[in-house]
Amino acid sequence: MNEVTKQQGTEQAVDVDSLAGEAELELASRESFAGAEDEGADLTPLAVQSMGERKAIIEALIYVSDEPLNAKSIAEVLKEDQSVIEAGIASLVEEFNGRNSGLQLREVAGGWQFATRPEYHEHVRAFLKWKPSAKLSLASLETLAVIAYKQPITVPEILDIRGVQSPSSIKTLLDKKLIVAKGRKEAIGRPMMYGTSKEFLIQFGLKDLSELPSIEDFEDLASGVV
Amino acid sequence: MNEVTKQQGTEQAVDVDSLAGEAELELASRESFAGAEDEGADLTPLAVQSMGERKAIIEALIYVSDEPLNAKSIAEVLKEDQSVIEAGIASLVEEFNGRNSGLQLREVAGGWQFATRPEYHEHVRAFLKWKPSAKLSLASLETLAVIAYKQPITVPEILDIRGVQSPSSIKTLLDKKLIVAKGRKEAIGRPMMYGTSKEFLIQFGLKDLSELPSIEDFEDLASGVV
Amino acid sequence: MDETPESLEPAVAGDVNLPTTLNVAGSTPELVADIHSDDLKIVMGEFDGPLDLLLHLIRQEQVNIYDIPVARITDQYLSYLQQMQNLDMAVAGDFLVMAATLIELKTKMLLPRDPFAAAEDEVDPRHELVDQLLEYQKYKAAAQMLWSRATVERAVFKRAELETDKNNPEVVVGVFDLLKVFQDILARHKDEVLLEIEREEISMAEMIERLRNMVMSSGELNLRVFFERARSRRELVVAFLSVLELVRTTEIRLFQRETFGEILARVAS
Repeated sequence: MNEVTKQQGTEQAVDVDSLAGEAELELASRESFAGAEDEGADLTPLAVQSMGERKAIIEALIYVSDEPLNAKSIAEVLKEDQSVIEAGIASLVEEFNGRNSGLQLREVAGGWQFATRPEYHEHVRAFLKWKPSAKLSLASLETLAVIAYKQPITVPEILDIRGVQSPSSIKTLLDKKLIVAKGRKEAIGRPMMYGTSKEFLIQFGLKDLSELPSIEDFEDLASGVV
Repeated sequence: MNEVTKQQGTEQAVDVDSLAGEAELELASRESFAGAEDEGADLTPLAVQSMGERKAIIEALIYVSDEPLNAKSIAEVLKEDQSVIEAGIASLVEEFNGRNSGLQLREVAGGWQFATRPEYHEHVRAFLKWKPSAKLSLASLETLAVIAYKQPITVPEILDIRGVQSPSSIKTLLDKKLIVAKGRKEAIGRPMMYGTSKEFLIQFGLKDLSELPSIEDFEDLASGVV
Repeated sequence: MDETPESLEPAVAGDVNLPTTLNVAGSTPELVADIHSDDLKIVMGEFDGPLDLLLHLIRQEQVNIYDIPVARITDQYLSYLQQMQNLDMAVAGDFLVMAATLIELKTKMLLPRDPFAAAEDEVDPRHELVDQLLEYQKYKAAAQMLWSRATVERAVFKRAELETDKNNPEVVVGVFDLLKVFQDILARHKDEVLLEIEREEISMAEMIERLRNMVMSSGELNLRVFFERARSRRELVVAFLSVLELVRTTEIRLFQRETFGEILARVAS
């Protein structure tokens, strides 16, 4: 595997100089192009040299587009005839069909987009279902934060602090084994108390709870005095 | 697309056995897998029949994954040997390189992902009217470099190397999720230690930290210039 | 804050011609108009710290990093700080610490060498600083490498968001996110302004004023008493520099009543 990837590395090393001209210190965030605004200047791309290149560019554009992309739009960007682009797309479609790819290029709502082939939907479905997620929704994260800093704590107490009911979050966190029941509180109704688990420590890379950042740690960073 | 999204409730009664129905769902949109929450479904995928099919499935899974996907995860989902999956990935990489595609399959942050080839960045940028949004100052980059090479490292230790307090850089890097807290150092004041994140690898296109050039390599360079 | 806040940076960064190859030396200071006043200010944000400034001076003077002419570089460095005085002193905190180090180094270099010590036993007083500079240089170069990488990475685009991603409105979190979220909740819940304890930073100008007043009011000031009022290392450095400043402008003069006795300051007549 390493052999294969190495050649990628060198391939990518080519272009720094040409890129640097436009660049400030800017890091591409993965989603940052989604809502991008026009910069206006020097966005005129190089002229397309060959049919092979044209196909490659069409492929790239369809891939990054968040909506099905029609030949007309591509033709506008590349400043080429729509018929030329259409020929390129047709050739690409054929290519993807011919190679028995897991992806297909298909026409939807008047535009072209990549999609997985229906033959493999069960595997894709199984994957999406299986996909381990260390991620949390904001609601669960909030609940977890309250529990982490205020443990042991009961559900009504969490409600007090968050101002929102958290039953489904509690369930999610229990399912993910990030929190555990810590006995019952000696109060009316003897409500269950919750605290963070060992799994919580592992997932957040903490040796113990004393390693949680404190308000002071944060304020020092925020105020610039460390 | 909205039709499909609507289905993404907690539970839905899709008849899994009705392949026709499924296929329709697939065709409705490439995003249709999001709706796959049906609890009753038999999620054991069909056994993979051939190397060609395996490659196609790998391709599909890498495409739908929102993060770089590693061979181990694919192997787990397909219940196959990791080495077999790795061979499939290597073959796919070769295929994409061989056909002069606009896309490449590349390894980043320990996983595989499709991305456009850098050669076509001007066209892609022109199409997306893309303007990078996230910026890092030179000070933050310097702080990031120190953290990348010296992790886990505390704020005072960064001060020692940079000769300047870096709290606002640390905060910026935390906000951008390029660094994460890595526990506390067993020293006076138990200062927080920091290290780079997976997001760091992704944004800088690194397979893993070992891909960073050795810091000693910069020694000659550095002393050569001054 | 001892560092230019990120939000102020674009004004600076926009004008920097970032090197495309690994270029280790520091950047050039720049005069910019402050929109809030008529003054022209030197943007120190371009120097990522005192080491960066030192490297810049060393390169500018074209001297050997292993054999820094300390007196010359120190003078340059101090004149730089002079120009910075109109700036917020808090920005210059770490720069002042370096100033003190340089002055100390300059003094040591002036001391006669021990004639009995073997040449190889003598440690060059600059040794530590040179090591620090060389170490720093490596990371400065590494930062440029990261910048190049990020630039290349900008040429590579990932697919747009799929519905499958959007339907997972989830966040990857670290412990600081946990803390931040917790703080947000507390703020939301209590809607209570946290009492902020301001950490007072005394500026160079204020320190000079303090020194002037103390000398004037008593006619004669024991410097030890003056230095003991400093509540932090930084304040001590500022105090030290303010003494140097008033001596330089011949506003005060220093004297001792006896050898190794207390150092006293008096208004220069």
